[in-house]
Amino acid sequence: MHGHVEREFKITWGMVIDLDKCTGCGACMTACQVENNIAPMLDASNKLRTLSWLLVFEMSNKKAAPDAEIAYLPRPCMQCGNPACVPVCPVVATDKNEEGGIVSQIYPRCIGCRYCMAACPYHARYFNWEDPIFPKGMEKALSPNTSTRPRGVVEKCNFCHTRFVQAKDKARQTGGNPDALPDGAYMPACAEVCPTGAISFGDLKNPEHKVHELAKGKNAFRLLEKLELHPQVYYVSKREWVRKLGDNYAATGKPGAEKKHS
Amino acid sequence: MGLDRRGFVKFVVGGVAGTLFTPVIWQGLDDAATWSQNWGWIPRLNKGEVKATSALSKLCPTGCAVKVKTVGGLPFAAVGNTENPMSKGGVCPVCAAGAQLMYSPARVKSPMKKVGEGKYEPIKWEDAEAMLVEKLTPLKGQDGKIAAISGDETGSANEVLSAMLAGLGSGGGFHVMPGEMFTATKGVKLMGGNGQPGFDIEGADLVLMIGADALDSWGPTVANQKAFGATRPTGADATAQFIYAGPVLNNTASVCDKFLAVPPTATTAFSLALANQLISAGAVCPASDFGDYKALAAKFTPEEFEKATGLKSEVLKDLVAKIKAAKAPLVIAGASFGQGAGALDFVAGASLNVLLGRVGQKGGMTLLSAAPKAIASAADRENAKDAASFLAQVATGKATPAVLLVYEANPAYALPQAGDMAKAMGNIGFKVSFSTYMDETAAMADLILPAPHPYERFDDAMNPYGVAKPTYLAGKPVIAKPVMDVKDPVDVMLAAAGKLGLSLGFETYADVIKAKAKALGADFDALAAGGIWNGELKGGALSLGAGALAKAAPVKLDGKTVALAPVSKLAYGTDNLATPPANLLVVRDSELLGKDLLVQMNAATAKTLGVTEGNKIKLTAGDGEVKALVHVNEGVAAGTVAMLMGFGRSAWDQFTKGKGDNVYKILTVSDEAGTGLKVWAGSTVTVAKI
Amino acid sequence: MDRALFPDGVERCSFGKFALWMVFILAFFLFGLYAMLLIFAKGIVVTGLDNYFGFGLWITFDLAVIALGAGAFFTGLLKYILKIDQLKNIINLTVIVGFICYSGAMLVLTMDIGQPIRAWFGYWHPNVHSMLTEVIFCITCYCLVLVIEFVPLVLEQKQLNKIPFLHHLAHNMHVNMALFAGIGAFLSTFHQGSLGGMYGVLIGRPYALREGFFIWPWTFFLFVLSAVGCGPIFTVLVCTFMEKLTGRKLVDFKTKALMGKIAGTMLTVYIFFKILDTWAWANNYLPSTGMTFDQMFYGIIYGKWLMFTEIILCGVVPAIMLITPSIRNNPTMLYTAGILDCIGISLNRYLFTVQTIAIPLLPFDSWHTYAPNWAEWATSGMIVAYGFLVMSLSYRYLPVFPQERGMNR
Amino acid sequence: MEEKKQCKGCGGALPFVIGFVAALIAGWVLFPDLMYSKKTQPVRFSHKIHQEQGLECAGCHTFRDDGSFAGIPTNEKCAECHSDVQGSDPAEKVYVEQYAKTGKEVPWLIYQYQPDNVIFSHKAHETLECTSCHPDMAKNDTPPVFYQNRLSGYSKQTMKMWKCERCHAENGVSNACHACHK
Repeated sequence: MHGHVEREFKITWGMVIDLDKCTGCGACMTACQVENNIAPMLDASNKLRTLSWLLVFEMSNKKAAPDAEIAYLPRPCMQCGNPACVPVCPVVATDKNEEGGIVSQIYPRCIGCRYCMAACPYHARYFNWEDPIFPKGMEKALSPNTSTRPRGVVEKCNFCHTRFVQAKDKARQTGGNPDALPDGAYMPACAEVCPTGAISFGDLKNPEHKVHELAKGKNAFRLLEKLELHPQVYYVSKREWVRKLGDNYAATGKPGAEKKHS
Repeated sequence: MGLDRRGFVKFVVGGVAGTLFTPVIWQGLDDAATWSQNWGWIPRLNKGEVKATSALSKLCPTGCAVKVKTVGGLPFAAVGNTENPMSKGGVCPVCAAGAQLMYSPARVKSPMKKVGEGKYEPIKWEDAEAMLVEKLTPLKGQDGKIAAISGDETGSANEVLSAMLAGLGSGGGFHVMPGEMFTATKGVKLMGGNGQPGFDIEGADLVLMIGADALDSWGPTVANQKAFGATRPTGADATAQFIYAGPVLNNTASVCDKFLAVPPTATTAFSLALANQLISAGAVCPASDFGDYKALAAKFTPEEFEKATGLKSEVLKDLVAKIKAAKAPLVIAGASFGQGAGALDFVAGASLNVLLGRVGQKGGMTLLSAAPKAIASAADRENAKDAASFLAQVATGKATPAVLLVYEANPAYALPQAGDMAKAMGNIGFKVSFSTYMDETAAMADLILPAPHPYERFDDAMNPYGVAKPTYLAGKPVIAKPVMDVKDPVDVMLAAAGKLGLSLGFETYADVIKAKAKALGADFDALAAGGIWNGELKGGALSLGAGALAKAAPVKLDGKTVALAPVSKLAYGTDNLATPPANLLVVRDSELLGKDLLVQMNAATAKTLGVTEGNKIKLTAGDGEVKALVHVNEGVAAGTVAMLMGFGRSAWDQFTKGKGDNVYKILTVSDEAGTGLKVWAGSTVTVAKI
Repeated sequence: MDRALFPDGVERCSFGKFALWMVFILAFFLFGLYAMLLIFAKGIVVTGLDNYFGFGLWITFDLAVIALGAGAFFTGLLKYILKIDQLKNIINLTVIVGFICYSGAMLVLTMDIGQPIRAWFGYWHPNVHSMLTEVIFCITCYCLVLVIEFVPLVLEQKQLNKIPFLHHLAHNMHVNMALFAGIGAFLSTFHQGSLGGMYGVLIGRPYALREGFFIWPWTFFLFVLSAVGCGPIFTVLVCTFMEKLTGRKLVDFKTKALMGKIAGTMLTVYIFFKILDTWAWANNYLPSTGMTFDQMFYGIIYGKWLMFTEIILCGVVPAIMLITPSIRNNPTMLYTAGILDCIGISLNRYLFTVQTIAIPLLPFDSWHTYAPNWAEWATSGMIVAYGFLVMSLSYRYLPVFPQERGMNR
Repeated sequence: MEEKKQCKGCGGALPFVIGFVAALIAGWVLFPDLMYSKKTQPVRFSHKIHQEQGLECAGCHTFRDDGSFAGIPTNEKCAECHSDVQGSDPAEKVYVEQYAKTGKEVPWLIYQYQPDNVIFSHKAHETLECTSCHPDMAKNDTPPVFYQNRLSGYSKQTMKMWKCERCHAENGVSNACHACHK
């Protein structure tokens, strides 16, 4: 639309989240915080200042009791194929240029202008309002997989990208092919921990990976598809109201009728 | 050399110009920017080899079989153990925060003795242990002078505790915190059977949960979630239906095929109305009391059902049709918050399994017989006495213990009518808390003996409530040395017993657990490496419990009171564990806002009570009251207010202390008709706007 | 006591009165300075910004003052390139206003970024695709140009001008001012446009996204037009405010009316395209994303009234007032139109900044609201106070208004 | 008076030149010294001696099973040989007494220390010579002085990003941010 050429990758890491299996238990959010060294906040109820790379939204069918239904929707970074955040960054602190199509965010480069936050309709990007100070001693439980970020930079989910690097190293060490990892060799923390297995993860382009087919399923959809950002995170639900809520069908009144693209 | 003003200016200008040709400014800028990447006050990552070690993480009530990831020997994350058939690679949200909890600011760092109201002083272990022995010595042989409360349902520590009390002459002094295992086991007795009930979710094709929050906080949560997940492969058809009947559209209900909003006061009525319809639809059962049962159920007509639950009777018909169509239906009965339901609610629900012929079947209800004990003199698990009744006796002076030992329990916080219970505890002269964390009970103890975190200790879990077949897990420490100055409570007690001249045959908890494993025929080393021991799936002859159910008395509500439905979410912590710092983010702002808890009710209830969204209200029951804000939530049953458990902490740490209010304060205890059990699941409260 | 420093042949208030005035302004300045130091020490957690509103008062303030400061480049363009000589009466003032606006905006930007130490990354590691990069380059370069334009005026200070070197320097800079005016016009056009482009390229934000020409969305051009549609009249308003404050005539009304005519013409062009743009956006683009016009607004705080106020009351109305000679030539009406014009453009910047990100695009999300807190107000106030300081000093000691002597004889 | 004269005599340029040269000297000579603190290794480890004993580099600098690089050996590894003093070198005695016996890890200073935000895969670079990035330590008897930047905390020998990028570019390897950052 504006002269952006969407880059193609041989490997496209993607997630398929089955909303009919997500109980909203929160284990994924906890695992994410642990893996990514997010310091606990004194008042985490102030959701406008928290850091939640992975956030579980609660969706409601807006019906009165006893017909009310709810569903939980975990929202990592969508790792958009056509990201809104990447072209706006003035200092190339975020990019989508590595095999696998994960949108990178480099904390030592970021100047904290928050333009990318303004650009992202999914609210997947978070500004680090305060320095990551852990309760005394808890820094001994820091994960080696993600650097701690100083305040004043923007951060976001990166599909636990360090695990990708580690999986490639392991493949090299054990004689596997680092450029064609088998299904499950690389899993983000949230997908790994999920007790109901609601989160599937793999290479969307590799037919040997489960997500390849799952993403094409009839109940699969992506959030705000009409904005054409082409997220690499797919959702699945058999419940029509859940699928409707994923995009802006509400206004046109034509649920699922006109998916212009995809 | 002297310099006039002009010369000086030139010198400075020359200096500035020269500086531009040196690295000073450029490298300075670069270094300053680099410095901002690594501000000195920001913690550095740990380096070293990353390993994963099996552990039994008993931070949640069931205990998760996890792999603890360490870097350079320091634990940093808990991931699932895919080899373990129970957790199958899943981890609950509390155990997922295990490594961080090891360094929780709420941990008790060393033994402490009380030196004044709310004041503590660190002491040495040898002094602490001597103090314990000194307090116990004069009480030896006096019945009823030493009491213990255990909050651990599954550990062999209970055997040591009860055997020690028996050996010191206070055999009746061992009590456990309320949990469903005990009421359910009593329910089984009322149905003429024996053993701890189990539920084979994995094998069922229709699971009806009446109250039991099986996919979030009831039973072996992770195993249940895994079983649930397995029946609905992503992108394919579901192989089992899940239906939740309970007061709140909770996490379990959110993924169920159907949610039936049943007020907590109508659980028995719901079960019996369902029984009535099933019998009308042709269900028969060979149980001897079928006739009585049928007659009893007949009273619960669809009209009665509508009156009791506020639901339309069509939903009942629909449910009957689904159950009839299912090959392996399973009914799980339990209180929505895992306690206080009494035996009759359980019997009413469990009787449906009997009626449908599902006892002892694959995908049905099972019975687990008592496991062999490691210590012969220990009390039988199913005969355990409950702590709520005990403290009620202390309050009235019927029980007069001089020393109370509290093991992994938090009775000062987590018993109904919490205010009264804490007061009753105050009547006991010397209280010892064996606790990992500075909980409410530790904060009123005279002696705090810090217990190790699960990664620092040996522990085991026998038949966590809800498992379908006999199950035993055991674990050993992940790290070489505890990060705080702690000792295993069981080791401390065994040593104290020894000094009091009582030998229980073991020196350490590790030995007890190894003996237990041996008694079961299991290999301890394999268990500690993340394995599991399982027995056979078994049933037993059960009646429909008609005799007991006949005595059930319906709860009466008047216009001013509403039913109270406490909501338990595992991620937000347990009775023994305030919300882990890493889980604070999971708590929604529709549940907790700053320091205010939000009480949930549907719009119709709010209208009846004359309150609207955001109103500050006071909920009172008995002597207790809590304050909260109103949040309208259409997922709450009619005439019911729902309130989260686990908040309103008065001890712990800066992350949890003083946030929200404690629902236990307004849970009121009553005697269950016919069984004499203490119940509080059907508590009612008065709501007033403030 | 400082009479010797006054420009030739003009009267100024007593030093005591002036000192009192400066103290009054300094109080605001110092309060803002305190907030600024606090922000540098603790980070922008002390502001009212949050996860939903990464942009707020500061960005709005920056965009607004940069638009209002557009009088400098546009008047310079008309005076030096298009040779409209009458503008010499007000050109100095436009330069000072421009300088204040741009330097102030840059200071706010250093506060606004989370890592001020890395501010220079914008040059060292630029992303050429980002409109913000263009903004960073152009704003700083143009600010330099403004300094160059401001310097000769400073050098013309009575005492400084006695030094032959400085006198000649000022003279030579004046001679070449057309060059700088040209560079300034080029740079300024681009960054005014880029500021608009910043919003127009937000492919995930339907309120702001616009199609466009080549790499530039329509907002690029709209922002340029709107800036030149308000900058000149803002200078007039500043001038008139100074006249009221000092009780002296500074610029003749004819020049002011000319500035009004210039602004009015540009505003008319702008508002014509703005209405077209809004129409097309609401009827073509929004439906294509499955959204409606109504979904873009919420309650009173983000209500439709804002957009109508911006376009009709503070757009169409002042445009008509300014291009109608009979209205424009009435001082009261001219100033009223000018005020409406400036409010309208500032409101436009606010809406693009805040409304754009307030809209919950995820249908299961809800509207959040933003209110700047004291720290943002104080620092913005500091910039205003800084402007007052610079302007007061310039007025007192520099020959800003060539007509002043004649008009106050 | 004389001085003033002298100053006048030297016209306008001299103070400027003096200032300029002084700044150059300060900037190029004094500044680097000021900017870095000098540190020595806690134990004078001699690669030379170890190599003369016939030890292979990979005997201590090994890859682990998961493909990660162990880097500098842990105390456990060193103590395999040096649980007790074997030779006469005083440095060995220091090691044995202060670290091997106490079980404390030696706080080695890492010349090529990279910050936490960098992830470097030795496995992926296995085919390259160690010495293309690290100094050749094989013949080294006394570890070189460790220069630490006082402001950033980095070692002076820390490889800067542009070097990594250049080599990647020359070899046609991705220069994606995530290739090296975490």
